[in-house]
Amino acid sequence: MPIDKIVPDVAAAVAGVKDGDTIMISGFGFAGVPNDLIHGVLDAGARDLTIISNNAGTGTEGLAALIGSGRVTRIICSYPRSKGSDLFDARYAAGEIDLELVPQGTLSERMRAAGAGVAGFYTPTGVGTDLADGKEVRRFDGRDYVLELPLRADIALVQAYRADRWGNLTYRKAARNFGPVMAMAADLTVVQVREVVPLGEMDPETIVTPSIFVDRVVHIDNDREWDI
Amino acid sequence: MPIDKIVPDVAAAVAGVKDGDTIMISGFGFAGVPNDLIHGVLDAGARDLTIISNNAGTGTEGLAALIGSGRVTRIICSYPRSKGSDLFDARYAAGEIDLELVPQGTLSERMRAAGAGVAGFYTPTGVGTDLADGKEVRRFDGRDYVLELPLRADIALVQAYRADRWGNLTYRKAARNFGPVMAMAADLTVVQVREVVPLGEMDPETIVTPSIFVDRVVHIDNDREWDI
Amino acid sequence: MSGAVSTSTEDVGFAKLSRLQIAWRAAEMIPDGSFVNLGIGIPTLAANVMPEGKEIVLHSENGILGVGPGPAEADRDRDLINASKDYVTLQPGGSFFVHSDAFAMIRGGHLDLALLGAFQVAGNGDLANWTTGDRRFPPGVGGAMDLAAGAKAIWVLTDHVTKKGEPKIVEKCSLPLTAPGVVKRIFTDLAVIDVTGNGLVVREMVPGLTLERLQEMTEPSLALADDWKELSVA
Amino acid sequence: MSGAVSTSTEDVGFAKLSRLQIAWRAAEMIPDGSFVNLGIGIPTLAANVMPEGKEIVLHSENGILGVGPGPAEADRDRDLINASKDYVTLQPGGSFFVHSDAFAMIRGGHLDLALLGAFQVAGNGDLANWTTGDRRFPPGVGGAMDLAAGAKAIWVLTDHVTKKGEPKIVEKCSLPLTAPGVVKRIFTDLAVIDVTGNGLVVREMVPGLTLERLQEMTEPSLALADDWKELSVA
Repeated sequence: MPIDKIVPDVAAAVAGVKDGDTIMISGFGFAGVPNDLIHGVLDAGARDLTIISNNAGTGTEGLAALIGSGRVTRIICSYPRSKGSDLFDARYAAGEIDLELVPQGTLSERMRAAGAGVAGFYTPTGVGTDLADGKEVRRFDGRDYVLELPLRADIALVQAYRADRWGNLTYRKAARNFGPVMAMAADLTVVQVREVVPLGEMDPETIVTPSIFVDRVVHIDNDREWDI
Repeated sequence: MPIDKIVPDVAAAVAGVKDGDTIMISGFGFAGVPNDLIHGVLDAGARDLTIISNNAGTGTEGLAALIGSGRVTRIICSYPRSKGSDLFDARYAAGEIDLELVPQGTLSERMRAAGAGVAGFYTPTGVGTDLADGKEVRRFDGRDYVLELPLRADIALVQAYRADRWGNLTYRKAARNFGPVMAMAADLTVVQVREVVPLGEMDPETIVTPSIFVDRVVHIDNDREWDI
Repeated sequence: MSGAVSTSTEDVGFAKLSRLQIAWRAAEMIPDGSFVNLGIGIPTLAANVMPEGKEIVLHSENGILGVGPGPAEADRDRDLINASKDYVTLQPGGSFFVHSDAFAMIRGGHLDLALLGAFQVAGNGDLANWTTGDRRFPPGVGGAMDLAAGAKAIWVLTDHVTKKGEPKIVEKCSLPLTAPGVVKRIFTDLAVIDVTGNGLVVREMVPGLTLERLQEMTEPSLALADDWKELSVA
Repeated sequence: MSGAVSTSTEDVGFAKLSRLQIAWRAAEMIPDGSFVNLGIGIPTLAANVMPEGKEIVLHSENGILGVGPGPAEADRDRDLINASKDYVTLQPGGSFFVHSDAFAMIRGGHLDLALLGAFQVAGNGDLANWTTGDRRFPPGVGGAMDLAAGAKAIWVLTDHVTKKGEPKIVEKCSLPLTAPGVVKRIFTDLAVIDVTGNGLVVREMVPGLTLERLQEMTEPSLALADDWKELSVA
């Protein structure tokens, strides 16, 4: 039977998301955020979610809407507060959301470790700072490093540019950002793309996320600008 | 001044290689081996070399010739013995070359760690085997992992397909193999390519090794089949 | 699938499978849609006998997904070889990637299955396939330990006994291990055997072979599955 | 480089640099051919005032090498922004890559230089630039700690004193650290100061400023370089 990871709509793409899930959400600033999939999760009604994303949402839609809904109890990110992150800021001030702040390079490397079967790694980032508090510090070749652990998710929501039915992906410009490492690090990787092409049309040299990392693909041709 | 990493010939490409150097050599089997650069090192006369490469050379040219010359005292690789690896086999049988055998995934991950500033990582590969002897084993989430350390080189010799004057690289098919991680892991990364194109002609989405990892590029248009 | 069936000079009443037939038997059992790595030796042959009607994506640890069968001689490309250093082709949908990503796929548990060769397999699933321990020759491990540690399931494809007639399925591996307790199923030239928590269970045997005769060539105790079948080569 | 020079209401006899002028001064000193990351705040402005005649490759931690200046409004692309979330362009020779590779470049010591903002810098090079410690607001670290730990050299671009007139160059940071002992050079609206093994050394001061007056606004002792110069804005 032909492998076909293309699903008909957003509801089918996020089917199975459940209370208590940990969800990775791609994007950096407003580039590469899978807003349609995020609203699919919102519509699916799951609660008590842990979100892993670089930012914590801005404006009134996308990640900000999910956080504003009160369904997110915990967020793991590097830079939650930005211009327009009012919905997150309010939840945070009210003590309604837990924040695990992770240096951005450690955040992406912990995802890669999870995807690559690495159980822990030593990084120089954060040594001697509050963000290394309580973590193992170890000296290699005269320099101190912090032990960091892999970061997994139940579901990764990723925005990419182009896909085929096997789930091969390319991205567009700086919208690539966290997509490829999140796709590796989740039990279920769900991708929204602007174009679906026939199998064999993507140049095998230029595929960024190979098919093996992807579970579902949904085609979103709507090009609206979100309030994020 | 324009950045220009293109050098005129092989001698200029390997200039500075010296006795006692550790040299990474890209390639898997006969695909992606920088034979011209290897012969450049041979011609430069450096001795007491440590080679890091997946294989140990076959036939009479390329890596086999370098090993056969007696200038290599140590090799770090995953699979030294193949059909035609007679020159290595003889040195090994005579006790004239040290062998550090590393599982292939650990070999490439140790290179990536060196390139990515990671001082160590825990892998499940090799646990309970002779290749984990003497290494730290640690349990995470009920499973044992081995601590592996980064692998650096003084020089990486890499074969790629196309480059520009900044040193951006693309590869061709399975000749990509170790090139991109070796390029990250050496103090001096030297690349032989089949094509040099003007800056801006490479599609920024499809560059595999970004310019920052490359130091010198030499154009080799000769297409001869080596005895490897 | 057609192919010559080799006959044993010692045994009468049954015929051993050829190497290609072992590969074919394993390939037939790969679930549709799987992502699979084929190790060096007999497993590599499976690429040429993949079951029709299924879409199975073959992974090669030198940086390929979507490996296709070997090309005609005129279509060989020196930049397109598999982990056994054989010329291959690329299927539509295939991709190339760096070695470290190839092993992220392996170690990270993304491969559904790896088919590996073996020097010895123990009744508890221990695998020895990287060194014969002969110190005259340099050992080579390649990707064997990564595959054994990382793929979701490991199937072994091997002759049932060594050229000297000694069992390769043993109580305890005498050769250095590749990984402990990883093998789930064994395909030999005589049988298909599952490694279970209750020991080895024979699922299939070649026509004419008896459990008693198979047991003589196998160190650990074998049980016969209730629904065992003849290993028939179509 | 032209630009309005802001004048202080408190001080007479010298004029402070604007934020763009601070960025310009630092940019002028970047060695030709360098690979450089520009942090949030004043450093980001440097992309628009890179020195002519030099080829400097700008890195952005969201996965870009070869960042160019901001585009005309009509040419904005929502998929092409820098780490400060400003619209940018891509230079010929630029490339895009995954976040984890962007930080491999940083942590792995491949960047020649990072220009960062600061809340405080100590005389020993300690840097505090990620949290003001105000618990009413969530902290944000972004890539600051990775850059501070990984780039070959760290230059800080900052106002010399806070809005309240308190020194930002201090004996010991009272705010949580980003990294200890990493800052090599400080560009302020008043001076260019090197962090050396023998303490802070003033290389340049704005015209009319004296070491005594600068010292009043700086906690650690300042020495004047033998070859110090006026910080002249061309």
